[in-house]
Amino acid sequence: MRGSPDLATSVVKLVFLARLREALGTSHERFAVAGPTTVGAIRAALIERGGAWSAELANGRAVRVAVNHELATGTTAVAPGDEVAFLPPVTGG
Amino acid sequence: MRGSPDLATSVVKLVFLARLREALGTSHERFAVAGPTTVGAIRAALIERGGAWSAELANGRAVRVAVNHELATGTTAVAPGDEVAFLPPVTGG
Amino acid sequence: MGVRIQEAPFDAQAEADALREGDFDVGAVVTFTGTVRDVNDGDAVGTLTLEHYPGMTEKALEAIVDEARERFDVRRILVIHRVGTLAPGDPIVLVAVTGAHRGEAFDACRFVMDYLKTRAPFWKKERTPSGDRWVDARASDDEAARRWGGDSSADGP
Amino acid sequence: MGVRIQEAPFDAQAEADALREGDFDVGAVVTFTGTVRDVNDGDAVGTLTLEHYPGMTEKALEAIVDEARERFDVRRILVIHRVGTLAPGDPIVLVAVTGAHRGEAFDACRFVMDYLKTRAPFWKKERTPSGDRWVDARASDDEAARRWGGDSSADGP
Repeated sequence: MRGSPDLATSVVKLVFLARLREALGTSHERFAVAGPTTVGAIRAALIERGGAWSAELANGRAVRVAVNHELATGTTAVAPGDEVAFLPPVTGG
Repeated sequence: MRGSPDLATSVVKLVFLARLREALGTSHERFAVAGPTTVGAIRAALIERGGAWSAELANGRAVRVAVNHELATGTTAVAPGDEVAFLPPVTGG
Repeated sequence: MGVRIQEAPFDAQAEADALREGDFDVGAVVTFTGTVRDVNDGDAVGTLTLEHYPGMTEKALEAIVDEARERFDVRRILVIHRVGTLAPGDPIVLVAVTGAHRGEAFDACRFVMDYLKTRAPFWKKERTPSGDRWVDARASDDEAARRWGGDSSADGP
Repeated sequence: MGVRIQEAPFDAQAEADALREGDFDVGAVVTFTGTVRDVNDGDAVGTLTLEHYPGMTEKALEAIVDEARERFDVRRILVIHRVGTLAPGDPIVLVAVTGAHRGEAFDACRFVMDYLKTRAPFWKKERTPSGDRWVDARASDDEAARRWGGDSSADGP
């Protein structure tokens, strides 16, 4: 996180659900972004962390991404202040 | 009905349900038969009575017939002692 | 599993609960409740009187349930059908099905209703402002039953 | 019509009764109740813990209900889904649909369940003798949802 006064708008909230939360060891984090970006760019940055991050989020893994509670694709735009959630395949009902 | 000692086995019980019962003015009757017969023969005899009988039971009218509680066709055998029911199209549920 | 014909109202939830009681292989419970509408074919309906053919009606319902159990992988099936005089809003019929999975339970419940509508000896008479009238059978019900691909010879000649 | 997510049990009958209350154009009430089975994929299940994504899950359920109302001629739809820890036999989810006629009510109820299974953010974790495990999504659920012919782009890349 940068120390600039527009801190609140220069981060994206990441959320990890269910199996992903357990595998990654965290339920959410504040993720710094330089400006508008995409779901794919954020996912790529997380994969670069290696370990569980690359294992769980690698392309080909059945992970869905939602931006502000709407299902998204890799090219979906993400702006500072948005909430980006990583979801395993759903199993309710 | 004949006065013979085998009275109980020389009649068929006819049953008329719902709209048919009202149109014919009777819910059931004891119908004399000479011996084994068929649904079609009984129906033809009833139609010969004319009036509501011929109007309600005429071939082409949507009437189903059951012998001893099983749906039957015109050629189904009927023996003395059987119960033959005339049913309008069903409308339950 | 069972078939009941009664004048009294039924408690659909208590019946469904009893149906799955102690059966922990059940993952799906589907119920259908048919209720009296206050309008039919454009006319206001005051009351509805349901008549059946004692003896045959029970056998017909049991045959429908047996056929559903043969066609679909379900656990238990219950059918309750009321007779007598009912008012708009009153429940007429309950079909409850339990099963391991939902697809078969939905199919079995719908199958029982479609066959009941065309094969079970019940007749409805409506009281309307213009007098009493017997309800006509619906072509749409025959179509619904035919969609299951059974024989239609039961319609007779 | 409505969507609720709650830890508490629900009374399916009271909910269904409330759904058709005062609506005398209703002739059909279809309910689906999903319950916890004591065996899954061959292993005994002790308890089941259901998790959701607050905010998104409600929106997803509302979108599913809206789509069902658009596709089918029904009166009202209710969805209640429980979260938290449940035991075998406990109800998990209720979908109740009222309508004038049974065909559309059955279709709408089944549609909501099929879409809920594949699109609503809920996750199940089972406690088994060999430890806790997250339940895997079923290919059969994807197939069930595809049968309605909707787009599958929601699956993402």
